[in-house]
Amino acid sequence: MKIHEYQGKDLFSKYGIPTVKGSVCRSKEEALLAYDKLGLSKAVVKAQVLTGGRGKAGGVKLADNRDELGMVAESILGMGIKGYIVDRVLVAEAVDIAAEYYFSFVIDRNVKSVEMILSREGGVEIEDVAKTSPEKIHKIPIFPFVGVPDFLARKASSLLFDDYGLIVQGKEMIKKLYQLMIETDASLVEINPLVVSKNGDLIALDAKINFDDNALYRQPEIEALFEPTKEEQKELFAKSKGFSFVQLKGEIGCMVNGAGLAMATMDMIKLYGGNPANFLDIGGSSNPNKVVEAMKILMSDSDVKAVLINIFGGITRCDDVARGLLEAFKQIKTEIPIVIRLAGTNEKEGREMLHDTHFYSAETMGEAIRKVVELTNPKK
Amino acid sequence: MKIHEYQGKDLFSKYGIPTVKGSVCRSKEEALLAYDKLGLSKAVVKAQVLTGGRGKAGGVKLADNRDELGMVAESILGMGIKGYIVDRVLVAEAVDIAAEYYFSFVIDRNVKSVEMILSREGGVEIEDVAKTSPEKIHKIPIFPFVGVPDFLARKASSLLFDDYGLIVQGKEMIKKLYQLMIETDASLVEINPLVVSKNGDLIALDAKINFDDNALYRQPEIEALFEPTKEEQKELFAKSKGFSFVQLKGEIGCMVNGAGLAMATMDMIKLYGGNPANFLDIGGSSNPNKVVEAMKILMSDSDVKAVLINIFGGITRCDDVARGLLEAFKQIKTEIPIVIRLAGTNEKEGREMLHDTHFYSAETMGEAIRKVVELTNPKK
Amino acid sequence: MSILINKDTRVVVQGITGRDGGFHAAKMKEYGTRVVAGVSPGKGGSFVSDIPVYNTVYDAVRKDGTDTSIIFVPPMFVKDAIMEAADAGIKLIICITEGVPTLDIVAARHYAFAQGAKIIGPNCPGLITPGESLIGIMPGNIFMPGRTGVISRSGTLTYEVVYNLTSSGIGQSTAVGIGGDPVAGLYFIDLLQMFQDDPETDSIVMMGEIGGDAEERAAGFIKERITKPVVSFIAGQTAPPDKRMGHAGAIISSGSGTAKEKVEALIAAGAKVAKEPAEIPLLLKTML
Amino acid sequence: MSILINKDTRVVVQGITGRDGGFHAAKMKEYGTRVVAGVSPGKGGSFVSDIPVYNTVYDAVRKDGTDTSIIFVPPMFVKDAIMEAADAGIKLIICITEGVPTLDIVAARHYAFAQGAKIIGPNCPGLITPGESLIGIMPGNIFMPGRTGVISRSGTLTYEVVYNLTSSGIGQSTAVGIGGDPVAGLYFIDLLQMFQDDPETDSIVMMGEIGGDAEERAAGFIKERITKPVVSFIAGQTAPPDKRMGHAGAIISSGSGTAKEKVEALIAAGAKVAKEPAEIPLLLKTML
Repeated sequence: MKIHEYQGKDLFSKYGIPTVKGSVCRSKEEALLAYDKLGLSKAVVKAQVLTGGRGKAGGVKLADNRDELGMVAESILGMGIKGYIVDRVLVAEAVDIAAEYYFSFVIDRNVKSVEMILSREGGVEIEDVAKTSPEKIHKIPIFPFVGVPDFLARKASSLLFDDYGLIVQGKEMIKKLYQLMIETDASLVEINPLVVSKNGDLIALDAKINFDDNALYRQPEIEALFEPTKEEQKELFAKSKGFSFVQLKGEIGCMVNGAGLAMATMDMIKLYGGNPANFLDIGGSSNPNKVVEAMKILMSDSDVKAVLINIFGGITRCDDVARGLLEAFKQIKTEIPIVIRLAGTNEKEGREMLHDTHFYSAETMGEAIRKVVELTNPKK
Repeated sequence: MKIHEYQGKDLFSKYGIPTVKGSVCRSKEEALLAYDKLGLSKAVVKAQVLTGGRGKAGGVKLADNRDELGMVAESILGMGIKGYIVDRVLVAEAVDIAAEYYFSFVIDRNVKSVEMILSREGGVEIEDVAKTSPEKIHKIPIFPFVGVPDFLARKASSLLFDDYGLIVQGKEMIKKLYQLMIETDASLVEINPLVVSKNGDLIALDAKINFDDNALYRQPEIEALFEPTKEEQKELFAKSKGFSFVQLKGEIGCMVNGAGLAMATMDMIKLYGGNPANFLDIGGSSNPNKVVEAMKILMSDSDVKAVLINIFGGITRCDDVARGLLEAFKQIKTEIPIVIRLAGTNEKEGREMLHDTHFYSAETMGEAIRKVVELTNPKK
Repeated sequence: MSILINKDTRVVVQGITGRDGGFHAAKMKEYGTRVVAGVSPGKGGSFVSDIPVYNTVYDAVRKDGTDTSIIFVPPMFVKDAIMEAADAGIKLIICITEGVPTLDIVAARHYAFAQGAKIIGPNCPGLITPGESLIGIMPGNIFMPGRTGVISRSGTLTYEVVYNLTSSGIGQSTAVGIGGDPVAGLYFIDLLQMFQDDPETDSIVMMGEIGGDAEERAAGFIKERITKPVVSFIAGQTAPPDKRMGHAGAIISSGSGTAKEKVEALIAAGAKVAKEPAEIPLLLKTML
Repeated sequence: MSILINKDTRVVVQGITGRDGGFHAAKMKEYGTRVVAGVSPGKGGSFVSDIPVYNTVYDAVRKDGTDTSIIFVPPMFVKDAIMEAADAGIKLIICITEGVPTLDIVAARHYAFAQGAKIIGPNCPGLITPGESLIGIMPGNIFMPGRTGVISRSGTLTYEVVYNLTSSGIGQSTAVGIGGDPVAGLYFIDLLQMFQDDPETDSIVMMGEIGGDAEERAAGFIKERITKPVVSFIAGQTAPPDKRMGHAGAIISSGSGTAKEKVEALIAAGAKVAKEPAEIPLLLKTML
């Protein structure tokens, strides 16, 4: 789960991590009000969208005075960045920057623990630094039970700063960031750029925090920050029914049991010349009600021209699956052609039960996919 | 540092560890008042002294009613237990005991970590159980960074109880006790007996907590509980001057640099037929002021008939030590004979400086101690 | 004959009184796995499918002598369950549970590792040495004893592939589902090494998916250390970026973790990469 | 010639800008010890007795290549200092500081141990291989190179005994002050084993004191494993119970940890126990 920069900065403030004063605004008027209320002179206006590359897209601009601020806020509000419409901006004090750094805590798959990543090359894409000058990036793995004691925070901070006053500021910040990471079940806490102002203060100029979806059950305050997009609302709805669902742009609706098999099904549709309309993992069991719900989700997408149901019957036998499907489709009225492929335990019995129905039944994935692609693309 | 049972129970309550309701009282009247206020029927009166074996000494008694309580309180208040005068008692609800257990957390020197010690044999001296039935005692070492997770507390609790309800009660108690141990820098947290009441409740019927003296600097609330005895007040006073001091009952005052050498000096005094009046380690340096302060402490004990100063000059050379001693004794007026033994770097020069003074000077520990014993015991 | 487990492996089921735990304990026993004990705090003394249930793993280990455990407890209890198993002396811990907070796994894995225990999962279907021992939730009947090792990040896709293998007459030495979470226990490299060292394994099928760079690392390892033929398949070629494809770990972020990179790395390492699951047995036969 | 340290040992002094740290850094250097660096957060870039000072142990290790450290920082910083040293790759950590909270040492020792580092102390005088390296606060001039290993829980008592040894012509291979705290790093048994294994050590002097049962355990170890002659002395025969005799660890509690028990155990193990320090060289000569 991702949150906006301003929400991240609120969390930073809660943990005593220095940021600049700012306020989130949804209109030009609010932006001007914030400007006055915060007593700003030079200010920065930053689009609040849940994607990277805001700067490059023109979503971050400086304003030298009140008038400029109004214009800048107006120009950013409503713009589109990577498909996201900017509905709010962060108006904040502009900082006189002496130097920029990169800092993050991330859960690393290979080290299998939290890792601290630091670089004196800040304000740029860390992936670029990693490619061009990997020696400028420091990585420090964190022992889960030990955490970040003073010595480790001091060591890390010493890698960024030479001045001892800054080393101490950095040390304190690092300890607090780790506390935030652990206490909120974050999977990423990134500050880019972390800056030193001309006054010698350490400031988190940006705040990017991702949270572990698996841990949201014990993080109600974090979960409350979630603002699903329309797309995500559909995914969430599917999740509430027990499905994993991702909307795509094709015309073949998919219903598969298991995430890996569902991905492989999508891949094969593409390989065979079709386009999947979605990823949908209906999970372990496939009782009639679940099939009904899944079909409703697929049919709510008007682009869907055909549906492929690909079920591997393991513990659940294929004849039971077929029985469930027949049961489910008694409740569903649809003209969309449906291809069903059952494999695994009792597959023959299952396929026989689908014989003489309006379903297209297939034996192999290849056969099923060829069929469903043909159904949506009759020219070929 | 030790605290009273009632103070331990206050800490237990703070951490949510179940004890019985009770009140500390300094007179019969207070005891009766507490009896009424707590609404007790059967009650127990327990002497609050910082030593073990209160039960055997008659310092713990049951009272069936209010009248008996008054009598019992009166009889215990003022009694002497192992040299401690009972100036207060704990008046508490008497519990109907179904079973007694032993539980403690202790810092173990050999395991070099905190260790949990448990036994189904409670209410008796754990040292006796250790001797007669060591198999009845369970010891579980605690990883310092891991602490006591649920599984470990459950495992431990399962060693004491068979009933799952009690296992859960025990698990919770164990986790809280460990938290108390760590947060207060305790070196021992002991409950003996830990009881299960006839109602099936787990109750800490006693509370013995010792604290790490080295950690008191960061435990002001714990330090505030310290009530030094007269003896300890003298030790504390010495400590404030930079000395380690322990009062003994002999007639030879000792002033030694280093704890090990001071103990060895005491031992040799005994070996040679004398009796040390104290243990006094004056620490690393031996500047004149420290010697003056140390002499004041020794001379405040009217039993002291002679003083032995045993200094090993290492980094500090013996001639400097001799100069310091001469300087110090210009400020001290005393008739008490003083034997000085200087050894180590520049010992000859040091001894020469003491030549022709009123001090007895000796070359070896043996010589010095023979001399000081002779001075206090002229008959031999 | 196999890696990690065989017919002598004695298993304790943590969370045996839950719906999934109980169901699969019975299924495993039916398959022939030596399921000797179950654990469920508070249910000690009862039985599930004639398997004795204890309050703690310690009791199970003490009374029934086991060094392998399979975990079905709910996500919030997984960390404690793994640590308990490791502390009790269990050396192989298979965690089926899905939805475990990542930081819990990080801590539990670190603790278990220090105790000398190996973890498989979480969010995995378990593992099987066909004809000997099934410790997981896989349908045992689709497997066949043989000499091909299988490693996979997913569940049903593995079944699909194994089904194809078995239908083509290619049996499996051991098949391991390593799980779909970003942080998990034994992973490609560990298992590739085990299969390489196993005299009864002749070839390896490795099924990866988008997210992370474990497949790329595995490719590097295959190039340097693995002499046995490896056939691979990578799921998620059509997955959009920044979307979690069912598995918590199956997500392309900041442009890394794509299927394309993985496929290229594996091909460069000398592995054959199938375009669709059905191609795996065909490729394998060309290499044997 | 020695155990643990020798003329090639390169030392970093943690807390070198403090009074004691600075004083003893100079003294050690004067003795001939290779004191190559000092650490004092915030003082990096300065010099103490021509020794370069760094902000972190990492800097010291990276720039001056050291694997031994001596700690003089105040008690509240000792835990962090030990952990930093161990994390930076220091393999032998000598902690002089007195008054360290026991739970801090428990944690730091555990961490250091996991990193493969050994600790001596806290609250100890350090150690010396006479004529080669002094890492501690002992007066170097009273020691003499030789073939007797010395282990002791106390400071000045050790000097007294060593002084007697040297005066009697008995030199020392290495002398180690293990410290007077209840929980400490290397202890009797570890060092007895090292001296037993050291071809340049012929005999061992072991000085114990009241508190704990380390001497009793050492006695058991001597009986089973040590073939070299051992002479011992136990301080505190006249110490009253429940009183801390200077050292935090020197306390007889609940009737255990008495000198009598320790002496008896050592005699039973075949060690000779001196009645007074001056007797040690005499007893040693009878055994060589």
